[in-house]
Amino acid sequence: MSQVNTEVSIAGVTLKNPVTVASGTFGSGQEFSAFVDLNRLGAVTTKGVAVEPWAGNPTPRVAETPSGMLNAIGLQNPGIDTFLKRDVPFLRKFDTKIIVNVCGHSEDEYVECVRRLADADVDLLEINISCPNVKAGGITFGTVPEVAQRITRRCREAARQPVIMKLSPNVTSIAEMAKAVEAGGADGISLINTLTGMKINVRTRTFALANKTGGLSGPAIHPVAVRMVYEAAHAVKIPIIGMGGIATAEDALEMILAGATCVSVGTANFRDPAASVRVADGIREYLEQTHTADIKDLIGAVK
Amino acid sequence: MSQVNTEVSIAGVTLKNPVTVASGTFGSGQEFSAFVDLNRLGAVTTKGVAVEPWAGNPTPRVAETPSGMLNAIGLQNPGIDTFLKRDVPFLRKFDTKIIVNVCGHSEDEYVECVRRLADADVDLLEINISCPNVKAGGITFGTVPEVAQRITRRCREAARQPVIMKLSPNVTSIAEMAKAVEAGGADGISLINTLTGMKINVRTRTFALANKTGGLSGPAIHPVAVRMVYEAAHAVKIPIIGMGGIATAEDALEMILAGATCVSVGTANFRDPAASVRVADGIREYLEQTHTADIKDLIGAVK
Amino acid sequence: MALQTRVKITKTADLGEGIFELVFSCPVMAESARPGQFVNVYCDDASRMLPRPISICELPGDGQIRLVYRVVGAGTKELAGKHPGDGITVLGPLGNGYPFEGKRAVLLGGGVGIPPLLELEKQIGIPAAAFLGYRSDKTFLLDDFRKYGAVYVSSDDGSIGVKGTVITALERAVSDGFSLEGAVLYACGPGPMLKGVKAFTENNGLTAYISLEERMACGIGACLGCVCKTMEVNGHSGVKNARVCKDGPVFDAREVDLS
Amino acid sequence: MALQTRVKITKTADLGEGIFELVFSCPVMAESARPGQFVNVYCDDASRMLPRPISICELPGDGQIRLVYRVVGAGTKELAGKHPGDGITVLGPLGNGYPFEGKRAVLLGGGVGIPPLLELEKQIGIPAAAFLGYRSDKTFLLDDFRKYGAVYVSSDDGSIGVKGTVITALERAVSDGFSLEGAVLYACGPGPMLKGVKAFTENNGLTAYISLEERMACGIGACLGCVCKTMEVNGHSGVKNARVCKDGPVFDAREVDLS
Ligand SMILES: Cc1cc2nc3c(=O)[nH]c(=O)nc-3n(C[C@H](O)[C@H](O)[C@H](O)COP(=O)(O)OP(=O)(O)OC[C@H]3O[C@@H](n4cnc5c(N)ncnc54)[C@H](O)[C@@H]3O)c2cc1C
Ligand SMILES: Cc1cc2nc3c(=O)[nH]c(=O)nc-3n(C[C@H](O)[C@H](O)[C@H](O)COP(=O)(O)OP(=O)(O)OC[C@H]3O[C@@H](n4cnc5c(N)ncnc54)[C@H](O)[C@@H]3O)c2cc1C
Ligand SMILES: Cc1cc2nc3c(=O)[nH]c(=O)nc-3n(C[C@H](O)[C@H](O)[C@H](O)COP(=O)(O)O)c2cc1C
Ligand SMILES: Cc1cc2nc3c(=O)[nH]c(=O)nc-3n(C[C@H](O)[C@H](O)[C@H](O)COP(=O)(O)O)c2cc1C
Ligand code: FES
Ligand code: FES
Repeated sequence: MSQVNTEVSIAGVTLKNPVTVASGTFGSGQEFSAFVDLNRLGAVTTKGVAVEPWAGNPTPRVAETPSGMLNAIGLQNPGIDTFLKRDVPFLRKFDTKIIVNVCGHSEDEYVECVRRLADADVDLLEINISCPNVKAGGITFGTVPEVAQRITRRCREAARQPVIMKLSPNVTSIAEMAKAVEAGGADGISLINTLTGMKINVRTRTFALANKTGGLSGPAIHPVAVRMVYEAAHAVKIPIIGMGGIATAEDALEMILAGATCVSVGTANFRDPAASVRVADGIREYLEQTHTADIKDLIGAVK
Repeated sequence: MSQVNTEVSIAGVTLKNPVTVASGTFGSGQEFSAFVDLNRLGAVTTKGVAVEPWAGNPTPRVAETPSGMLNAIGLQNPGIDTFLKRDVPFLRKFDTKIIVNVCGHSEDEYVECVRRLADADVDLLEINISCPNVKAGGITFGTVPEVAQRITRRCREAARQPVIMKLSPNVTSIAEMAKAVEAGGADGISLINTLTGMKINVRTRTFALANKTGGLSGPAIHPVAVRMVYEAAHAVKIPIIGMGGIATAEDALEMILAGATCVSVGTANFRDPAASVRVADGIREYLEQTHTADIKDLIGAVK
Repeated sequence: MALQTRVKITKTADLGEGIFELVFSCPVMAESARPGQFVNVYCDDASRMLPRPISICELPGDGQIRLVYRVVGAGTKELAGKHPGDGITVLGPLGNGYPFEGKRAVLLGGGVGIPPLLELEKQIGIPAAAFLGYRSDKTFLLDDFRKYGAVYVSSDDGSIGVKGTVITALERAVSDGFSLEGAVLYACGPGPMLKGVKAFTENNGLTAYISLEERMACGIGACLGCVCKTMEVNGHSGVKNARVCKDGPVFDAREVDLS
Repeated sequence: MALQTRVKITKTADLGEGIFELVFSCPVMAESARPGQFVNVYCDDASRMLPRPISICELPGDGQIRLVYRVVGAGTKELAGKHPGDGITVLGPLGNGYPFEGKRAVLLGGGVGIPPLLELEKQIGIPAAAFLGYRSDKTFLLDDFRKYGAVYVSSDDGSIGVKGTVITALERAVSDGFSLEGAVLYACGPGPMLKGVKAFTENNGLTAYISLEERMACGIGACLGCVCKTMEVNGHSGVKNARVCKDGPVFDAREVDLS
């Protein structure tokens, strides 16, 4: 009964199983390869990369919260040159797809980064529009439908690979954002990025993060993520990569039943470095135990 | 050193300490009075009440999530008549303020309920604008600034007591919502209501709640609540009742340092029926231990 | 009066097939507890906020309270990892319990609906019969019940007793001459079984007290999470809803709408 | 190579004043561990997602690893509730550890920065002096250090040894004739102390290896949560940032920007 099919397809790219990792929680796979056989993941999603190196935010950058954490890494990254030279060749040694997460401070920076990736041997681009738009005074691209649609279109035009737009959950209507990026030509959607949160140390009377606010992730936000995946799946036709608090196969299956084609394991990697493969294994077991021949039969099955 | 001052004032109403309970988690105090000396709370906030009795949603109505829960009670309530006859006289026996949480399916219903409360011996009204607006096809009043401003104005005009507007966190900008209700004449703001979430039972492939979606509450959402209180406090001048995931005095102090004048203990009451008084006691201890003479010195002290 | 308190576990046992027993000591709680009431059990793990309602199975005396439960999820799994001497946080006794009517009592218990009937049978005083329904021949508490009266066993797979539910067994017994005259039914078990009991009593003009289950948040009647539908408007709620935790968990089958 | 595994606790002790020790057995981890490395300790409570990094205090042999830690919050409190025979989940050894330079080693430890210096002193082989700074005369590990070399004690309140920090004690010793010639400093302790060490070595033309602390999420170099500022662009990050968990926690004081 191991003849179950776990393959899914995102914008024409076939993943051997519906499990990848959430950008920023897995580096470029190098460090985690000591704990996880990368060949067993549908894809590896890399930490956000920009045209130039970014130094990120001052520390403390992370803080624990109930069943979750806050981070304000500030998208530290070594820039596209180092990324292309070091990280892509490393990942290509494995039989897994490569999803490159892209960030920028302005629309032009996004487009430039996407263009630099055109000749790279990577499979999918995930455009993180939760970065602060420096030109527009720090608002995030991902909260204004028109802006999101425009940046999607520009990335789409510049890209050789399919473009997945990664949405922020800090919006009144995720369906509206999903429709905006679909209208902009997105080949897929990934959600959710982190919910904006804050923690204060009452003893020292200071913010727990130097940046004051940070992104909330982990199991705490899973119910919000499932709801948003469900709403987005009912608003658009393009495939969805679901994420937010996935720690077990059950969590992943919830997302898939809600409408995600594949899922990303993020913060859970910090508690269990092998969480991603455990999720992949657990999904296969569920298919076997429930006599479900094809994972695709589960996508959006709970209506 | 027990001469610390824990009194705070919300729109001219003085609370002996900055702790109340979150609407809907404490009934009208009756059931909890077996576990909590209501005299030791700054105020009791009642379950949302409407002009007519509401039957609420089908069950299951609640589900557990990591460090939190989902609820879709659907604002079941016995209607204003029973409330005025039974619950107000019960609460008036205690030396605590009464905050009445009001809901409605249309603007007129809100206004009518507020009007019915005009002659009641209650101290503050908390208007829950997270109810679905039946007339506008189910959108919530609390996500559209203009609608929130209008309903605030109408409630304000109809009310004899100060009016606190209770905001939904499911919005792109809480600051904008806060400004809208301030412009509408609100005497205070209370936040946050629950984040919309969803849970799916992967074994039965059904929604955990009959209503499909529900409101996420509990420690899981505390970082989002602190951030929103902070943002609202920096956007408006009216006082803020902070809530969302408060389970300990530390959690409450975080909110106060972020800008809340007082706090509500909600979901934590389900894990520990005495959570509210423990929070009140803990705040007093903190003041004593840190030699803070007046709680008011802490409001918004972390900037 | 109910109270929340940290108590000490005095006994634990694995009854097999995922069923466990746990006895704790709490004289003040035991003193006021009645059959059919339940306790809220709280998880130590802080990620699990809500209480687990578990019926009082037996009051073995000496201030002890005995619970018998099935491991179904993370909370009951945590509980099953406890040992004598460990602490647990509980709140109770909660709910209304079974009313005593001074009539012959016929007990109907299915699965983990069986435990609460034990103390009832002990206390009710009038020779009663217990119909106990299991999944298979992996039974539990059978010897306890046999101490107090006749026991009729059924199982889903027929591997012990009558194949079918407790209703099947009851109907079989009746057709074999078991008399229901002047009897009151006391039932606890899964939803479909309780619907069956309600239909059976309606068809036969009997009274049945059934104990309902619903997802709970507070367990003390404040959150309105756990309601069941009622035939008439309920005094407290003002609508056709009653709180399982406070107005129940035991209801006269005629009063609730199980459709 | 680091691995995450569930291990058995073989010893626990309360060293007083909120300081605890915990020894666990993990031969494969102990085999490759070096002084200055740390382990990630995971909480059993599911509400606490992030690892607690704790330095390896000693490798007592037989595959054992000894940790000494202060209870400061919920995670270390959970840890302090463990007993021999209980399990804990750990990942390690992590980080780079202290480099051995074949020179006289002067150890400087403040508070819970003291523990990691013990195994270092055991292994470094060259007669060394240890300067240990405590809050008060409630000391810990003092006897352990005395086995391996001279010990200079300081305390914040002056209740034992020199009043002040380890730097005060070191300066006092130097002015009393203690020679730093050909010596390398190894330090671990709170931020202000490490700044002091950096300044001291810069002023005196010495080399110091200092172990930094930062909030961590992964502990294995992937999340970029735990960076410190570096004087030069770091090879891995491409910016003036190094990862404390992976590139450290031990750095040559000259390489890091503590301002
Ligand atoms: C009044 C009452 C008495 C009960 N008595 C017993 C008993 O004596 N023995 C026994 O084995 N079981 C009993 N149950 C069921 C028991 O409460 C659940 O099996 C238990 O809560 C499951 O917890 P979990 O963490 O293992 O499961 P999970 O599924 O992980 O629990 C998640 C959440 O759902 C709730 N939940 C799950 N199943 C149920 C259920 N069937 N009813 C109500 N809430 C549920 C939990 O309390 C928790 O909040 C009773 C339920 C009620 C309402
Ligand atoms: C490389 C390294 C080695 C360490 N070695 C030791 C040691 O040998 N003995 C010892 O007593 N302490 C040591 N610490 C500090 C120790 O990690 C913290 O005291 C511990 O994590 C506190 O956990 P908590 O849950 O009790 O506190 P909480 O404040 O409740 O923890 C909340 C979160 O903050 C993190 N955190 C809190 N304090 C610190 C801190 N000082 N450094 C890093 N993260 C922190 C926790 O890991 C957790 O993620 C070390 C820290 C680092 C970075
Ligand atoms: C430490 C950290 C760093 C992250 N960095 C990025 C990033 O570079 N780009 C991005 O799109 N999302 C980033 N995220 C968001 C995650 O990819 C993911 O969307 C979010 O954490 C929710 O999933 P989770 O709850 O499983 O972690 C980061 C999250 C964390 C915790
Ligand atoms: C069971 C339940 C019922 C609630 N009912 C109401 C309500 O009637 N009116 C309202 O304004 N908020 C209601 N809320 C929201 C709470 O008042 C509070 O805003 C929210 O739960 C966040 O606080 P907490 O995390 O401390 O619970 C309810 C919450 C819960 C959990
Ligand atoms: S569980 Fe709250 S009213 Fe019953
Ligand atoms: S803690 Fe993740 S890189 Fe150091």
